[in-house]
Formats: sequence, C-alpha cells, structure tokens
Amino acid sequence: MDLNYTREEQAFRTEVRQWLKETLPHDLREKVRLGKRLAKADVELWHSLLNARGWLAPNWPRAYGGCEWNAVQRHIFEEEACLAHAPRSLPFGLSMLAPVLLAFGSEDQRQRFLPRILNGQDWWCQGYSEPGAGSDLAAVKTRAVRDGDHYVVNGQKTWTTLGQHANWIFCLVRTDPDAKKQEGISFLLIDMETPGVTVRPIVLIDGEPEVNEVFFDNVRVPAENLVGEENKGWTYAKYLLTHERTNIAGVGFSNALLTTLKHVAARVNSGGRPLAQNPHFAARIAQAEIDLMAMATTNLRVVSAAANGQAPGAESSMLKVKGTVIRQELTSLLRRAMGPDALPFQPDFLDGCSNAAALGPDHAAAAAPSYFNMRKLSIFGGSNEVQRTIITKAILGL
Amino acid sequence: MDLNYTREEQAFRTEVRQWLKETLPHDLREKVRLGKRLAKADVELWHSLLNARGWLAPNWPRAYGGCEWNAVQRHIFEEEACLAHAPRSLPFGLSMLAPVLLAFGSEDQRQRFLPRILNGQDWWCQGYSEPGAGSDLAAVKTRAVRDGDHYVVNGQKTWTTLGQHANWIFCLVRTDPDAKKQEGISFLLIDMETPGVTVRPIVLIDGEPEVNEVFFDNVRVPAENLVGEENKGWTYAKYLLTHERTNIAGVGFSNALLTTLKHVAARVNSGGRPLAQNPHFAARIAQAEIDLMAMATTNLRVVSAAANGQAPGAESSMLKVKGTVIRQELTSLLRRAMGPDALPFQPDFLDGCSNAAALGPDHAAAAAPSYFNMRKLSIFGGSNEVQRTIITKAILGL
Amino acid sequence: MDFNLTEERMMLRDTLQRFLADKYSHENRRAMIAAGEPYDAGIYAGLAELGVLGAMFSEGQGGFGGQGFDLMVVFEELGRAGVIEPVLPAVLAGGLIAALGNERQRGLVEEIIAGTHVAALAQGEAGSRYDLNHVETTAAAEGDAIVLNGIKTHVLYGAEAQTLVVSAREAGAAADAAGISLFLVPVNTPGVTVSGHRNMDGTPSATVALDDVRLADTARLGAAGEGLAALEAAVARGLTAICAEALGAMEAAKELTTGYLKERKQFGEPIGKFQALQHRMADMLIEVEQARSAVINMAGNLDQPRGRREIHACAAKNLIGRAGALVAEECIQMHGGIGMTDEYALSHFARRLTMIDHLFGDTDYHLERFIALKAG
Amino acid sequence: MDFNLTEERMMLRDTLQRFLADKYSHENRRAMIAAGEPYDAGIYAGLAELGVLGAMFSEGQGGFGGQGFDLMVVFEELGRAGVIEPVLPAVLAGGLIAALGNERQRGLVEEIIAGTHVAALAQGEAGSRYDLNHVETTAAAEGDAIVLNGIKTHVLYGAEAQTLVVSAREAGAAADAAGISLFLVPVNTPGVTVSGHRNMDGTPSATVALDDVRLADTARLGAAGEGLAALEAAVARGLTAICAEALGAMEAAKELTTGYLKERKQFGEPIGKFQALQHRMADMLIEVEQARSAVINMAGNLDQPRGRREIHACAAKNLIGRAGALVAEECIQMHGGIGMTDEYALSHFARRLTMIDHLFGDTDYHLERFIALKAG
Repeated sequence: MDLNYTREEQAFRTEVRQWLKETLPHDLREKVRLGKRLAKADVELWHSLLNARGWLAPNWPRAYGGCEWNAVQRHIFEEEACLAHAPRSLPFGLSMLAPVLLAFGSEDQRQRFLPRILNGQDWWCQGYSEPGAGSDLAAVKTRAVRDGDHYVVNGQKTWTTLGQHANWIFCLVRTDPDAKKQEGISFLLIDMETPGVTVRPIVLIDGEPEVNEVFFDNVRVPAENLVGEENKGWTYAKYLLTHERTNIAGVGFSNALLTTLKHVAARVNSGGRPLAQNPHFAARIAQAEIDLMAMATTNLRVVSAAANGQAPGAESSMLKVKGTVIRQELTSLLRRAMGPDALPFQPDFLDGCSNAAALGPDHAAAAAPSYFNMRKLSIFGGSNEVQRTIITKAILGL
Repeated sequence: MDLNYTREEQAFRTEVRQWLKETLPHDLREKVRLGKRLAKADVELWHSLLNARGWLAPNWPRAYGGCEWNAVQRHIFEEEACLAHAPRSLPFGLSMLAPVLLAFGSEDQRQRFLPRILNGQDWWCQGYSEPGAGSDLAAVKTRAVRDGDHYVVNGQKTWTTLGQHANWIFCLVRTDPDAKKQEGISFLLIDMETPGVTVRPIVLIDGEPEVNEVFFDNVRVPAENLVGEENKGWTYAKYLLTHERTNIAGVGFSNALLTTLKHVAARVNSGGRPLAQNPHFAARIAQAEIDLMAMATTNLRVVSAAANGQAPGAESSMLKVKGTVIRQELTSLLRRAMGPDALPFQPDFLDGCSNAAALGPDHAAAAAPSYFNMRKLSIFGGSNEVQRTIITKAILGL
Repeated sequence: MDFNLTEERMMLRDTLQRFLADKYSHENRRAMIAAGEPYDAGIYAGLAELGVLGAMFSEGQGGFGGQGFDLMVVFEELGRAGVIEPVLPAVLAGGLIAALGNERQRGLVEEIIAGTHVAALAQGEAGSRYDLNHVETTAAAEGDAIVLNGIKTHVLYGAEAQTLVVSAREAGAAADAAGISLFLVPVNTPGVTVSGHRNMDGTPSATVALDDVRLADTARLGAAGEGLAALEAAVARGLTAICAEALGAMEAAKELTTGYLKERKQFGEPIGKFQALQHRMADMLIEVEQARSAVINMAGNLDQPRGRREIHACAAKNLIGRAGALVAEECIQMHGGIGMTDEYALSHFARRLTMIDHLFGDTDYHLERFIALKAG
Repeated sequence: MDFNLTEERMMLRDTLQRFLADKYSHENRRAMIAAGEPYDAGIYAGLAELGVLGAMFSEGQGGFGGQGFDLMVVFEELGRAGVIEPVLPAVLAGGLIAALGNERQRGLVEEIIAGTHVAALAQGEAGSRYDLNHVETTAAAEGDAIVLNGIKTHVLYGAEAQTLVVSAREAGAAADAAGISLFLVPVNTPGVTVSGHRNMDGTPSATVALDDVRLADTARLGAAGEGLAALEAAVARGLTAICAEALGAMEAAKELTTGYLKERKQFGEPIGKFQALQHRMADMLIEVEQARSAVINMAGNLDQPRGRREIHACAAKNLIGRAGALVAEECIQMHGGIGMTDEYALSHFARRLTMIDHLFGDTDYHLERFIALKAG
C-alpha cells in the first residue's frame, strides 16, 4: 500500500498544471468558475487548444491522434483541469463514438470520422434515448429500413444533449422489428444536415435548452454509415456504456465545487460572521468533504485496478451513485450558502451577455440553476436506481 | 380548526395527572424513568393500581369493567402516564385478546376471561409468529387436530413477548392443512400450565430475555377454548392487527424520551460546556423535537378522526413508521449523549439489584440497552417495510 | 380539538379551487412569463373578486378573515395551482399597513383588498441575509422631512407595486433591534429607483435604490424606532402563507408523481410496482402529512404571544424546508428526464418549493432560531 | 500509488484469517462471557504466537511492523471475527511505552509482544468525555516520589492488566494542553484499586481509583508535562486500529446479511428479491467501500505530521461512525427478529460497531474536530 503518486505521475501533473495555466484563456476560465453557460464557440476553442497540444483524445491510440493515457494519467488530467476551471471536453465524439468505431467500425469509418472529431469539423451528439423508454435503452422504436444502398430512418430520439450544435448523430435504430428486444438493433451514423432531420430544443428546469428532441422523417442514410454488423447494435451500445465511463465519480468536479463552496462560505455574511463559521453550515461542508476524501480514494482504488487491467464491475455503479450524491449535495449547499441571493434568475448574465451585471455576489447567479441542472446526474447515464440494482445483484446474484 | 382541548378534556387531563401523582409509587416511577427492567411484580402492581381506579381497560365497554374512553381520552391518558414515567400496561390481554373476545368470543368466554385480566389472575401472551415466518403472519404451521372435545396442538411459536411470565397464550393454529394459506387457521386459547407446553426465553441484543419461544408437544386444549368459528382465525387476527393499534405513534413515549434527553444534555459536560449548548447536538435534538411536534399533531388528527368514527387506513401505517423513526432517533441521541458512559453493560443495576450502584451519570446504564432494544420497533407489529408498502398501495392502488 | 374547516373556509377553498382549476395552468403561466408579463392581471382581479385578498384581513381591518387558518386555506390552493400573482405582498406589506397604519394610511388596505393597489415589503439588504434586524438603510430627520438612503434587495413584486413598505434605521447600529422604523413610500417619490427582475420560480422581484428620498413625517408607519416587532409579526404571517403554499405545491407534485407512477411503464410494468419507489414514495407521503401538521401548528399559533408564535414559525419553516426539498428532489427523480423539463408542470412546483426555502429564512436558519428561542 | 498489500502483510492476514476461522466463533465467545472469563487466554497466546502483537510494533521497537497498514490488516481481521482479546491495549499503552520509554521501561514491550504482559491505558475521567487534555488526576512531587490521586474511568482491559499507563497532571488547569505527564503504574502498587466490568460489546473494562499512589520519579514515561502530544499520537494509532476493526465488523455483518437475503424466503421469494431491500443494500455496500477508503487514508497518513494525521483520523472516525451505525441498523432491520437475538452473531457485530463510536471520540466529536483542524 502506498498512497503517493510515482515520480512520473507527479511530473505529468506538473506538466498539465503548467499547460493549463499558460493556455486556458482567462474569460473562459471565469465562465466556468462562475458556472456560466458555454457557447458553442467556447467549447470549440477549448477543443482546438487541447488538440493543438495533442491532448484532446486521452484514451485513443496514438495511431489515431490519441494520448493512450492510462487510467491514472486520465485521472490526474481531469483533476487538474477541474481545479483550473477548464471546460469539460465533449464526450460524444471523443469517448462515446470513437471507442465504438475503434472496436467495431471499419478502417474507412475511422479514417473518415476520427480526424474530424479532433479538428472540430464535426460536433457529434447521441441518439440513444427515445420518448417513454427512460432507463430501458433497448426499447428502441426508431426504424431504419434498407432501401438499396440506403437506410430510410423514421422515428424520434430525445434527451440529446447539445444536439442543437451538432452536425452528426450516432443512433440506435431498429432494423429488425420481429427480433427480440435487444436484438434487431443497429448502430447508425447520421448526418444531421440530411433532409428530414429536425431538432427541437427542450428547455430544462434551470431555464436552459441543454437537451433536444431529434425527429427523423424519411431520412435517407447511406448504408456505409452502418457501424459493424446490422442487428448487432446493442452489443456496441453496451460496450460503450460499460467500458467508456471514465471519471464517473466526478471527483474533479466535486473538488472544484468544494473549493468554490468554501470560497463563498468564507465571504457570505450570516448573522454577523462568515457563513463558514456557522457550526451547522460548517458541519454540512465538513461532512461532504469527508465523504469526498473517502470517495477520491475509492475512485483511485478503481482507477488503479483499471490501470492494472482489471475491469471494473459493480464498482463503477458505486462510484456513479456516491459521486452523484456528493455532487448534488455540494450544489445544494452552494445554493443554500447564497441565501436570498439564490432567488433571481439571470439568464442574460449566465449567457455571458456583456452588458448584463450580476445581482448579488460572485457565484450567486449560477447557484440555483446549477443545483437544478445537477438533478440530472442521478437520472442519466443509467439512473441511480438502475445502478443500485446492479450493485446488489453483483453481490447477491439473485 | 381549533388546536385546543375542550374544557372536559382538560378536566380529564387534570384528573389523570393528579391521580398519577398520588398513586404511582416512587420506586416504580424511578425504575421507569431510568429505563430499568420491570419485574413481573412491578407490572402486576401497576395493573392492580389501575384496576382499583377502574382505568385498566380504557377501550372496553363499561359492562365488562372498561372505561369506554374515546380516542382523545385515551390519548390524554397515555400522554400523562408517559410524562409521569408510569409503566406501560400490558397490551396482550387488555388490548389484543379482549377486543377479539368482545367481537367474536362467546359470552361464556368473556365472562370467564375478562375479569381475570382485570384482577391480575391471568397474564396473557401472544402466539402469532412462528420461526421463519417473519412479517408473513399467515404462514402458520402449528397444527391443532380435533380429538373428541379437545384439540391436540403441536408446533412452535416465537417472539412471544414476556411469555416467561404468562399463564395463558392466545394462538393462531392451523386446523385445516389443506385450505389456502389464510384459510384453515383458528384462534385458540391455551393454558400454559397444560402438559406439553415449554417456554424458552430468548436473550436479545440488549442482554435481556424479553421474548420467548413457546413449544407445543401434544398439548390437549379443550374445544371450548376455540374463539369464534373453526378456520376463521385469520379474520380475528386481522381484526386485532388493524383495529386495536392504539398509540401506534408512541407520541407519549417520545415526549418522555425528549424530556430525558434534554435533562441529560443539560448536565453532561462536552468540552467545558453542557452538551445542550453544543450546536451540533442541539441541532439534532431540535430536529427531533420539530418532527415530534408535527407528529403529535398528525397523531391528533388521526385520533380526532377516529373519535368521530372514521376508521384510520394508511394513516396508522404512517404513524407507525414516523413514530418509530422518531423514537429510534431519540434513543440513539440519548446513547450518544452519554459519550463513553454508554459503554458499560450493567445488568444488575438494570434489574434493580439493591446493591448494584450505577457507573456513570443518571440514565447512562439504560442508554445503550434501550437503543438496541428499540430497534425492534421497526421490526415488530408489521415491519416498517410492510407499512411502507401499505401506505403506497393505498394511494397508488397498484 | 377540531381539525375540520369552518363552512366559510370550506366554501372559500372550494370556490378558489374551482376558479384556479378552470383558469390557471402551467401552460398559461409559461406563456405569460415568456411574454414578459410579471403576472396575469385578469387572474389577480378574479382572485380579488373571489375574496382571496379580503380573506387575508380581519373584519376590523376591512376583510373577513385574517386568521392563520384563513392564510392556510388560501395559500394551500395558490400553491397547488402554482399561482404567482401578488397575494403574498398583501399579507406582508398589506398586513403591516393594516396593523400599524393610522386611519389615512389604512385607506390603502381597502384598495389592496379590491385588487387595485399592490404594496410591497422592502426589508432585505445586500448584507442582511435573513435577519430582519439587519437594517443599514437610513432614515434621517431633516426639519419636518425624513430622508431615506439605502438599497433594498429582493423586494417581491417591487416593480409591480405602487407603494413600498420600507424598513429603515432611525437610530442604532446595523443589527440593533431598536431604532428600526417602517415607512410608506409611493414608488413615484423622487429618488426611488426600482429595477425589476424575475426569480427562478417565476415570481417577480426587484431591487430598490433609495437615494435621498424625502418623505413627510406622516409617511412613518407605526411608532419611530419600534418597527421590528411588527415586522416580525408580519413575516410570521408571511411564513404561514408560504409554508401553506409549499404544502399545496407538495400536494400538486405528489399528485403528478402518483399519476406518473401508475401510468408510466418500464421493463413492462408500471414503475409504481417497483418496491424501491413504493417505499420512497411512502416516506414522501409521510413527510407531506408532517408538513401539513406543521402548517396547522403554525396557523393555529399565529395569534399567540411572540415566543410561542415564533417557535411554531421556526418549526414549520424548518420542516417545510426539509419536506419541500425531499418532495422536489424525489418527484423529479421518480419522473426521470421528463421531470426536469420546463414544459412539464412539476418543474414549476420543484422550483417554487426550492425557492420558498430561500424566503424569510431557510431550513438551517430556522433550526438555529428554534434552538435559541427554546433556550431563551 | 499502490493499493496492494505487501506479501508479508498478505501472509499475516491469511494466517490470522485461518487461525480465527478455525478457533474463534460467536458461540465460543458467548460461552466464555457467560462463564465470566474476561477473554480467552489460549486464543491470546495463539495471537501472540502468530505475530499479531509483534505486528503492532516497528523493528526498532522489537516488532516487525508498526505501520498504519499493519494495524489495518490485523484489526480488520480481528473485527471480522469479533475478537475481544486485548490487542488494542498493546497498541495504546504498549505503543506509548515503545515510543516514550527509556531502555528499562521498553523491556515491557518485549513481554507485551510475547503476550505475557498486558498494559492498559488509563486516560479517561468522569468529566473528560472524549477530551484527552481533560485531566484532573494529579501527580504531585513529594521529595523523590510522585503521588497520584484521581479516578480513571473506562480503562479498557484495566482489570486484566499488570501495568497501567496513567495520564496525570503535574501542572496547569483541568483542560490545559501542557502539564500532562504519563506514568507507568504496576497495578499492585499500594493505593491502586481496579474495579472491572464488562462493556455492552463484551470487551472488559475497568474503573481505576488512584488514592495516594506513590511512585518513584523513574515511573514517568517521557518528559514531564509533555505527555499530551504522545498520547494523541498513540490514540491516533488506536483510532486506526478500531476503525479497521469496525471495517472488519461491517464486512462480517454484510456477509451475514447477504447470506440471509439469499436464503430467507418470505411471501414465497428470497427477501433479497425485494427491490427496496436491494437498493438499501446497495447504499450500505457503497458506505462499506467508503469506510475502507477512509481507513486506508488514515492508515496511510499515520506517520505524517500531526495536522495531516489528525485530519485523516477525524475523517475516518466520523465516516466509520456513520457507516457503522448504518450497517448495524440496516443489517438488523433486514434480518428482522433474528438479527436482534444474542445467539445470532450479528448481535455482536452490531454492538461492537455501535460501541466503537463511543471510543476515543464519536461521529460528532470528530466532525467538530475536523472543522477545527481545517480552520486552524
């Protein structure tokens, strides 16, 4: 047992920290720090900076422009990026589609799509969920019917995150309606500029249109856009879901949140003293911090096992649940810390309109919207209920 | 809406309080106050005092020596008795068997058994649960086979509270092994001095043999001891379970516990000041008190509806669950309040051995045993899991 | 003891329920907000006509209610329907005018009851958090006049009001209990600048800058320097109102969720058949009953002496805060994605429940206050 | 970073696990307690023979371990089997003797490692609760002698010890950090009265009265008046031990409960099929993993400077306290009645987990201490 990082790992951390310090633009950092909404251009800029350094694709093979970082390196990078208030890079192309193409796609597909993910030409989004399916992802109703060298796609996807910015979508579609539920599903890549594709943004509880409905009305998709074999899409989807959950615990995000929370609590007045000195509030922060300290180690234990080649099983689900609980608690505390200043809704300020001044102190504007937005953590990516079932089944085997 | 008691109810409260003050022996009060274990003689003394006043059977008809109190009067009596640290009267004969005899027994049975409950000649215990049945009370395996004018009983009951003191037991027995689960059960009264009855005390987690196993080995029971009709026992058992849950919320107990907790917290030293002034601990007490204040009103709302003739449905289950949670939290806080003084196990002191002095302050000896003992609240009388299912089914109807 | 409503209150509740079921909906509220309107003037006139505003005041004040249970009955229904029209300021500012005003000042109450005048309470400041006694806005005598200076924050319906009830300090230091006075300030008085915004839950609010605002001495409401006690009493009434409103919102969220659990199928079964959800639902239902009891306790003790009134106010606001968070979070979670969308009504109830915790003291604030009151 | 045990520790763990699986059981412990024996001397000798006591000390001290992860490995197994034999006092009193003792005094360590001598730590007092600095027992110089007066409470294994390590005050007021010294007191010294009792969890404990106990000046352990820092460090080692023990007890309770959920049928199904129990089980499993991480953090930081060591000690004891209560309560609840019986092993683990919260500072105590350390 040794809780220390190796010399190489420490050097890597220093390198990452230094690069972030030099490269992350100040206004982008401030946007992230204050919980503002990032514009499409903000994300594209961040991708391009990472790509210029060769750090955009941590888990891709070097042959395709990736870093081939191991789990510990990825963990260090994520930790540093969060502490520096760097934006999150988009997972859809980088860590969702790409691993599927690398494992099951054709070389043509890899050569065609992977470079465009790196250089920012394509913004991918995910077409998994459908209305009424919830956590039951295999309940795919969107149909794709072969017609010559095309598939004709009809149906609807939903909860498509940032789909309003995307030009490509990877979809689960039903190609054999007579097969059993998990069978008869295929994995199809669809150019969103094809006629018949419509995107409708859905405003969420925090006032932001973060997700979308995507409609397909007789959309003709070239058959070469099929990944792997027809009717084997569920295998690829499961691969994506179980093998590509990096940073599922969100330790880096929680650490950054905790820092912000302490920053705020030290400055907000509560009955004549800083809120940080209020014993009740201090206890709630400390409780979250203690849980986070333990979870950081739980995470490292899993990361370290993964770096040694062990495939995480129920541990991923544990990290998902506990990570969610901690992040939600921290956003809840941040909201509470703001007192009445959490009340106003300030979309213009959050959108970064240059002439919009914030009501209340630093961090107040985003406190309530972030709290509401983070409710999604326990719902998406396999709800926490689904995760709990996985955890117990793994040990009970019932 | 009016939160005040009527003048008559207030007068009744005064009468009860005065009587308790005059009648409850000091050493009995101290035993209850300090959470000591009551001997058989203690309970019998308390019953005889109540009976002398005519207050032993709050919900029996006057014709049989009862009080015919309504729900509000019963509530007032229980509240006062708890605050005075009076012992709890035994429910087995008074509020479990008696209502069944009154509703379904023969007049002969009533005349034979009810007076003996009042005058203390009989100590009843309950023969419902069987090993391995848990909350599934209808899983009765104990057999009663008719043989002339007797039933011959074979089998085993368990979790029989205070059965070691009892001379009579009311049992659910299976009289028709071929009928469906809930059918074929009969309700039988068994003299525990009959040959073939054996009682084995079970020591619980708090070190006390509060419950027992009762074994029946070819026990011959006169057929006249059958209550109501053969094979209809489940109906009577359900009647007992759903209609006779008085004081299910335990508001009186919780109020007394809260008083004790505050008494202790004001006296225990924590870092140079009374524990009551420790903000964390004060917050935990206050939280429990606020919950209890609300539950007292929730309870009164149900009590008041019951006094107006409305049968409580899921409300009973709600009171059971919340009442349990609050009582368990209060015993947990009392244990924590004691700090290291909760460590020693002092059975001699708890049993009232005259030469056993307590280690640590007032209330320390019983703090941990009571905490452990009270874990039973969420298990017996229909576990809290069963109650939660009842609550939701009542509203969802699924 | 009697937990039944009087016939009058039952009638008011039923009429109000029908009116709102008929005229008020999540879609309408959303459309109104999207159109930039602070609230629906027609609805507000309708509420006044039904006597909702009259029910906030006693007969002596020109109304026909004014007791805790009147507030409870009305606000539970407002909460259930998600009403954002300005009934709360009638309780807060209107209540203060009715309680403290001289005959001339009390004339405003009539207009408030008629729904033709909105008065808003301007008590919060940048550093006050939830403390009513933290007042840095100054009221200085200049000859016969009084001059106000300061900035008031989180003035609910401030931009929609014609009159503000402003707390300002005539003597003492920032957090002193003594020295706080209340003033009636018409919004068109020179030096008053009102900047409106909307809160997360859709209710309108404002920041009010007071820059050398000159008032006649007659603008003072009640005795000089003794405003805090009345302010606290008015806020206790406001707390009763928003706790009852939260109860209504919880009931509405509960209704939506039980409906959803019955309808929605996953893995081939209604999700309400999943035991884990059933048991969490049960815990939620229990807390909603607890919340109702807390509101009853508070409403029934609103006219008791300060100590008892405030203990119940703290207990209720604390319990409502916890129950409200539980209901908002669990209902969203049980719904899944749909529960997070703005177009589904649950989002409104969840936001309102959450934001009510930030009004007039949150869960933690009232827990500490409860402890202090019990110890004192 | 490396989360694997060294081969030596793995061997020790495996041997210890086999030894305890073979020789130690709930039934045996119950019988022994019923017979009035404080603990099983044969088992204790066996543990010594296996090197369990040697693993508590570094090579320099005559052992072959002494690091945080040595404590963790051993105590996790002791906790899993429910061992009540006196290994903990070897960490506490033995650790202090090894850390502070002069050559003569350190002779005791050899006997402790051999299992032939028990030394117990006598630091608590009636009013001290969990504060190590609260010492009212006095140590007064009288010529060449030192005279101790006071009463020490909750002296774990005090009635079984041959030597006591006693904290007493040579200067300062009751709660001062400075002025506390440690003394080696043979239990047969005139004036020492040891009254033994048993704790709820079966472990033996005692009250020690010190009535004009005359010691030679050479009985002092370490420097005069400077005992607190060493006491705190020894208690940090004790905390590591009991936190690891709690982890082992949680693992054992978890094993019993998962087994029960699979076997036990109700309403025709294994109760482990009920989703409500599954989800609660999942939450419990998560907390056990969290507990393990907290113990790892604590063990790995035991030799760090005081601030860092104590922050991890507080974090671990707080988390272990919460997780332990959850595991004890949930495992009993999932078992139902059987989980409440003394004859079923779960009762021991539940009692031990609960009582560990009352040793050397509970959940709340360490949360407050964590806050103070972070702020300081």
